[in-house]
Amino acid sequence: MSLMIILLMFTAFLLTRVTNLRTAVSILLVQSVVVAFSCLVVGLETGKTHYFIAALLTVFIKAVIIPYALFRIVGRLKREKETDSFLSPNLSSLAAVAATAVAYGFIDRALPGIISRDALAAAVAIVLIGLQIIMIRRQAVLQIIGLNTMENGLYLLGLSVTKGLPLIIELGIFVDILVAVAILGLLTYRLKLSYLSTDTTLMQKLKG
Amino acid sequence: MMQVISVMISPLLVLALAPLVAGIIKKAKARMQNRRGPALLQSYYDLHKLFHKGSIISSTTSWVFKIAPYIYFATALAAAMLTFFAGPLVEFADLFLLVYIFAMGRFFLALASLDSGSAFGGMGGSREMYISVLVEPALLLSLLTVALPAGTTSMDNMKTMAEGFPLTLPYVLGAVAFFMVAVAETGRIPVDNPDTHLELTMVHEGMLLEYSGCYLGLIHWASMVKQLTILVLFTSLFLPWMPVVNGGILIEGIFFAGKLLIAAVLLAVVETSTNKLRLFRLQGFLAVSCLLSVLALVAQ
Amino acid sequence: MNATDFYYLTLLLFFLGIVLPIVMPIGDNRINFIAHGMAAGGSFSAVLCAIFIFIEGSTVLPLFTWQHLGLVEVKFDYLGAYFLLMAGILGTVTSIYAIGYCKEFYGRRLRLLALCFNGFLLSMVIVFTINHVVAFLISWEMMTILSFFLVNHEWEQTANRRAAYIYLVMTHIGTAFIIAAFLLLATSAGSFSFSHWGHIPLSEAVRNSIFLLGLIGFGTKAGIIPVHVWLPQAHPIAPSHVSALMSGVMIKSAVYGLSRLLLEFLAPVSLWWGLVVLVLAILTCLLAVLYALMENNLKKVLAYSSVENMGIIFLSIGAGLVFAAKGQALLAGLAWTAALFHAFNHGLFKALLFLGAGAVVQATHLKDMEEMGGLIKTMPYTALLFLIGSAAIAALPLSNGFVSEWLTFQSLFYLPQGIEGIGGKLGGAVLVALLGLTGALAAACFVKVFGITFLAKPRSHRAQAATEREWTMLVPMGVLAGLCITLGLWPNLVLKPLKMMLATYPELSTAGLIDNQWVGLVVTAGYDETILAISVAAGALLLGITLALVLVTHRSLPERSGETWTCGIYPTARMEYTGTGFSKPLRIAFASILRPHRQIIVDVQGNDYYGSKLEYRITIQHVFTEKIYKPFNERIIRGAKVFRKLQNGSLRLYIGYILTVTIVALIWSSR
Amino acid sequence: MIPLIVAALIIPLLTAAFILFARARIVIKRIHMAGSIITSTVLLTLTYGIYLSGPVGQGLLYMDHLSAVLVTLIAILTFTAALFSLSYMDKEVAHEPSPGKAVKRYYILFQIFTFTMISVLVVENLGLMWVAVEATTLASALLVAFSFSRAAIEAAWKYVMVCTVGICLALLGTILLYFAQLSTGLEGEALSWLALKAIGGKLDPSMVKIAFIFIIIGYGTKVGLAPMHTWLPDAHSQAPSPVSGLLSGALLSCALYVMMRNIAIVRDSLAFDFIQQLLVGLGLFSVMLVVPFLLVQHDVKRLLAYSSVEHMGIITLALGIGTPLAVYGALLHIFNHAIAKSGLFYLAGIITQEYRTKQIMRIRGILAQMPRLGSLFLVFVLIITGAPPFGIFFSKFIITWAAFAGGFTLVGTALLVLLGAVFAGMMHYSFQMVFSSQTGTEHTTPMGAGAATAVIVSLLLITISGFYLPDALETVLHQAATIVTGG
Repeated sequence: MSLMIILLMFTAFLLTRVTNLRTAVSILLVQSVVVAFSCLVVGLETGKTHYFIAALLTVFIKAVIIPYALFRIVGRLKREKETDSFLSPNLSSLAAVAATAVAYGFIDRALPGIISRDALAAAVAIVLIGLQIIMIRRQAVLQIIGLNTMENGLYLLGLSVTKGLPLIIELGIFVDILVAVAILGLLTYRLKLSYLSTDTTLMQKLKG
Repeated sequence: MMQVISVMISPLLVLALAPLVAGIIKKAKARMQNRRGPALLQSYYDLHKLFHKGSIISSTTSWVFKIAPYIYFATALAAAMLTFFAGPLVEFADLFLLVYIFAMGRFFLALASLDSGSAFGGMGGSREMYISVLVEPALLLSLLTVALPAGTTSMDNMKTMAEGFPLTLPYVLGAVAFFMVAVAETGRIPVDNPDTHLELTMVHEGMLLEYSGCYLGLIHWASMVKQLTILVLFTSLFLPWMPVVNGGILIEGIFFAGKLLIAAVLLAVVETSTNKLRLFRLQGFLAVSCLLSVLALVAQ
Repeated sequence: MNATDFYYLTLLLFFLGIVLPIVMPIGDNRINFIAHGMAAGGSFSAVLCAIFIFIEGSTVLPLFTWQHLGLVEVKFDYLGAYFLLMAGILGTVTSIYAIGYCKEFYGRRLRLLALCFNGFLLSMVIVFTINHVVAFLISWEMMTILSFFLVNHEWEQTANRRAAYIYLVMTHIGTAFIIAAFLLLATSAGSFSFSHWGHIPLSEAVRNSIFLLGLIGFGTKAGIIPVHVWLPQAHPIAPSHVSALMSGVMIKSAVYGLSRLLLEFLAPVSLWWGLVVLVLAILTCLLAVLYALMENNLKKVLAYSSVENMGIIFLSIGAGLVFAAKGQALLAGLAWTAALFHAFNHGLFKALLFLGAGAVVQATHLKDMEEMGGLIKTMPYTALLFLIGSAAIAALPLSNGFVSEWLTFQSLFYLPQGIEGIGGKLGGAVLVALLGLTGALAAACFVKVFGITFLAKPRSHRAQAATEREWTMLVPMGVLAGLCITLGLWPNLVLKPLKMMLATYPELSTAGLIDNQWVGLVVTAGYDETILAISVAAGALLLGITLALVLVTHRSLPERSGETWTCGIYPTARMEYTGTGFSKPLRIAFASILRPHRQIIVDVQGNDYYGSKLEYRITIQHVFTEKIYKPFNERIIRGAKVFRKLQNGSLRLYIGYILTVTIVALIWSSR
Repeated sequence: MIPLIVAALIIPLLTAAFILFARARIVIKRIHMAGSIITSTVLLTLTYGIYLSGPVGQGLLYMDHLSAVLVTLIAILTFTAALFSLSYMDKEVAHEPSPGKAVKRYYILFQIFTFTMISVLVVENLGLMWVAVEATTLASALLVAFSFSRAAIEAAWKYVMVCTVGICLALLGTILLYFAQLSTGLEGEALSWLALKAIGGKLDPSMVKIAFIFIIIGYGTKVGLAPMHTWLPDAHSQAPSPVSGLLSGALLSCALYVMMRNIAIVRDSLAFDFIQQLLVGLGLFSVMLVVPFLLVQHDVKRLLAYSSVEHMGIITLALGIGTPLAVYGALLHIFNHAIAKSGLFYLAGIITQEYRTKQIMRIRGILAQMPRLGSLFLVFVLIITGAPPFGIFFSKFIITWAAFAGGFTLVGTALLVLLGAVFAGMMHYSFQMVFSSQTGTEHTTPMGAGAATAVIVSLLLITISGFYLPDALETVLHQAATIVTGG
């Protein structure tokens, strides 16, 4: 399980550095697979069937459909690349490290002596990194990936501290994520159509 | 019965005496300026003449122009009756009533001055209202120097209170303050020049420019009555001392007349010894009066 | 019939007045008659209701029980009845006047005007009678909103709209303060019924906050400086019968509210409250009358003068508070009598003046006095009635204005008895002097108003073409003028019920105010009694006039007509003294307050010496508007523009907000 | 009852399906209208049923008085919005390349949106509630982006991003709450509201505290509490006006509902003044923050959107005060605000269609050109700013009263003054638009029958609610307040 957490953290860190959209989607794919594996691990530990179903669903939705959809979108977005981020890759990695430190610090302070401290802290850290990605990156696709990272972090949290949510809820969450990605993808496509770019910082007309 | 008769007589007495006082002031002034001056009774002659002349009424004017002299006359007379301390109505005399009766006369006269449609009249009315605005607080304050210790605004009580008041600094301050107001209220130098005939310097006279004949007579007479009233006020409230001798009403009357004479001459002295102030220096002049009153109140 | 019946009748008629203009498909002419007839009938029935209350005594009339909010009652007590009387009288006359006046509005939203007018009257009647705080607040706010629609009736002009907006917003914010004050009281008393609000044990801090909140709230409605700015803007632009009602009754509702608050709910009062009110009041009097004097817009002068008179009313209220705090029941009674009587009187003569001004404005279609003049010849009745109103507002003896001003003077005069030491003495003296100054300025102001508007030669063609108004407009004015004189000669007509009302409050005593039927008023508050000898003064004046008449007419002297002497030139209207000129000496005298700014534009084309055109403009600075409201407004707008940058369209900023809030909340929670 | 709930969920979906297969626009409109009317009827019946027989629940479905309040609201709002859409959308899509398709898309999304909102209210499980709330975002996002103009895309993008981020935090909070539930070691369905409510007092306070913060911030984003409100003016201003009305009236209320459910749980374990401070603070801050945006504004629909933020702030503040009176006031205010604000958005929709702009500067002389529309708009603005004798005045008054009675004197006074400032801003711009003699547009079209009915219905409801609430609604409101205050 710890291995999975480390892997997840690693992918999250990687995401702070990539500029190529295709690479980013690939990393998300890896991340999702890791999440599915963690699910499987928990399933093997507890021996309950619904983890296997959840792991299967994760693989199906997060590792197949979503990356596929994102790859298709990226395929249509020629010459789109992350440039001039709010923070340079180095700085954003630094920010991710800071977020991890904050997460650990916070968990230790607010919930001292909790059982699965590492998993909890890692989950919070991944959520924070996901938030950071949305804040730092300009590319629409990268923001979608940030959102997914957040969601993965939360999923990990659920797995590690509560041994997973009831299946029906998880199902609902999966559907939501799927639809969210679909809608965001559609919007990205429309963005490209009307702005001729998927740089989200162009969208600053609505203010005041 | 006695009362009714005196009510009837007192206005007549006031009307009869007012031109005399005016004559005395004029004469005293002339004497001080080394002139012979008009006869002591000249004011009576003037009034007689005016009341025998017809008048020209400007076609611009309306009925306001015509009623104003009557109201002015009536207010002056009413003020006199409510102040004349020998009169029987004295217990009804009230400080605020008096001030507002004066205001009433001025109100209508100023309206009349606007009614004629001439610039001189308007100017006179405007200046008269300006002076009245400055005078009113000063007048009230100076009267309050007596009224506040008396604890009432009834003239009668104020007078009683003033009679028992020793001659102290606050008293003198109050007297000076009131005298300054009296100068302004009677329209004398340094506030206004009653003898001027230069349109641009006229204040009270400016308002009367369009009046002639008996209307002018009414107004002149009323002004004299008003002047007398204010002098009486001054003497009763600020020169209240009576001789210890108890000689009945006659001796008192003579003594009172003497004090009145002093006040009238004082007015003449002031008028002779000062220059007319520029119109917009009046604020300062009356502010001094107010200040003296306040000082008097503080010192009491 | 008793008070209750008349009350219901009033409500019914006003209600019909609201509904009929909506539902009846008839012409404007009939709408005008029916709606304003209903208004007049309802108002008259309110007068009867008030009279019956004074005859029958106080009663409580339960209406219905309101979810959460308790029993809603109508309470007929003397305080309410007194104001109801005022509202009824003025409502009746203004409604009749409206029949004539509103012909101008045929085809211009007459229905809306008429129904709002009825609603406005209805809301005022309810304000004065309701005994339940929520119902009170609702009718209070309805009063504001409906009067807003009346003020804003001629919204085609931008300036009107702006003024109406300021009016609505300021009074709305004022209401917020009233709500706060009343809620503090309600939660302390545990009831929404005014009946349970007397003598609640309150801590000093709460009492003081209620007082201050109430003062700000009601002061805004009353137009007390520095929260007066809406009043001189809103009153002039309303249709004149509405201005009359607003100045006459609506702003008095603030006096009503304060009376309830200070006499019933917050008694016993503190000394410093009185001092605060006195200072604000004298400031209000002086500044407002100065502005009134400088103003040339006829209705604006009247509006500023309303502010001034509210100041005079508040002066006596302040004195009343001081006396009540010191336990001087007699003097407190005197001061409150002065305040409430002046409120009544001001209602009468200000309504008269607004109606008169309305007649003039309608006849000439002019607003600026400088273009009027000579109307006394074309509109003789209006002029006479306006003159009576001017005399009353200038507090000339024999008018009702004088009686109440005299009472105010008296209550200020006795101020040393409420405040010991030199402070009280000087304070009293200075306040008397300043009130005297106010009075003199008001007199000057109305000399100017009447003189410039009605006298001399007409200054424009429109003024020349004016015609007298019809009787429906003149009769109401005549009634008001008659009332002004009647109350000036026989004030006890109103003072008697007023004393009845004030006697119900234990902190006040009206025993010191003796009504001597023949002489006038006798005040026995000091060491000795002071008499306002109305009959004597009247007699003396009458005597003087008779004597003068005898002197002038005993022999018939020739009277010729001629032109005014203007140094030999034929006089024209352009030679007349202007309003601006008339007030110039005072403008210079009070330059430090008014800060006049003048601008002279000379066009010297053609001739270098006397040019072809000369324009003279003078503006004065309204110190509170210029120094407080404008900068405040600008700062707010500037601040708002800075704050708007928070929403600058950047998504990452928005996400950052969420992150920040989360972190702040987490840190705060683990403190 | 349970079949009715299921029906309420299925009917909108069925309607959507029918619309999908319909061709002619008139048919689409009829199906849509019929579906909406049936849904509303079913929902109202449900409320009445709850009023008669109390809470019902089975499995994952559960309804009590609190849901009944909101269900009533949804019933009214979907009806008026559906009605209003009929004429509005015809005009809206007139310039689209394929209006038939656009209309079809709109009505399908509308029905799905209705479905998601109803599902928020009828599920028993906090986890599913979360799922449903997220679903509302997604369903409405496409409605916001309906025109796919640049601004609409921008608004939708921000809407989805901000709300999803927020809602993720809510999920974090919910998971923590679940963790707390597990930690008690007591039996009970995972995240079941009833179970959590029953063991409320035994939950670990420190865990619940963190969970609650995340939940408040998360759902607060959806409610539109400042400073998480940033998506709200964008989305409200860009969505088609009936959708704006639904977003503001129904969706925000649904989010509030979820917040209230969570508050009801945590009340037992957390120190009450912590909840009070958090909610009152957020509420007051929201009211405060919108003032500058209302004082300087250029877009009529944004003006209304910021007013929604203000009202959400007031309601949150009332929930924070937490006395039964305050919560009753809050619920009443949710109800009143929804009806009034949706009506106002409908009117704003007509205005923007007539003038073809949302810029306040360009909208002039409404009253002169369209007297009815102008006066209705003015009346609605007066209503929304709390002028008596309409419903909002009363609910605002009750909330202020509760603030004073609950010892929040300063907060109450501050609220009153802030409301005055809000009034100044709203009135300023409304006057500019309504009263003025200049003209903004030459030719005007009469208000559509559907649109007029929708607005009049709103006006009638809000006027009546000022004087009289039906006994059923009154009881339900009271019961709902007891549920929130932990009765």
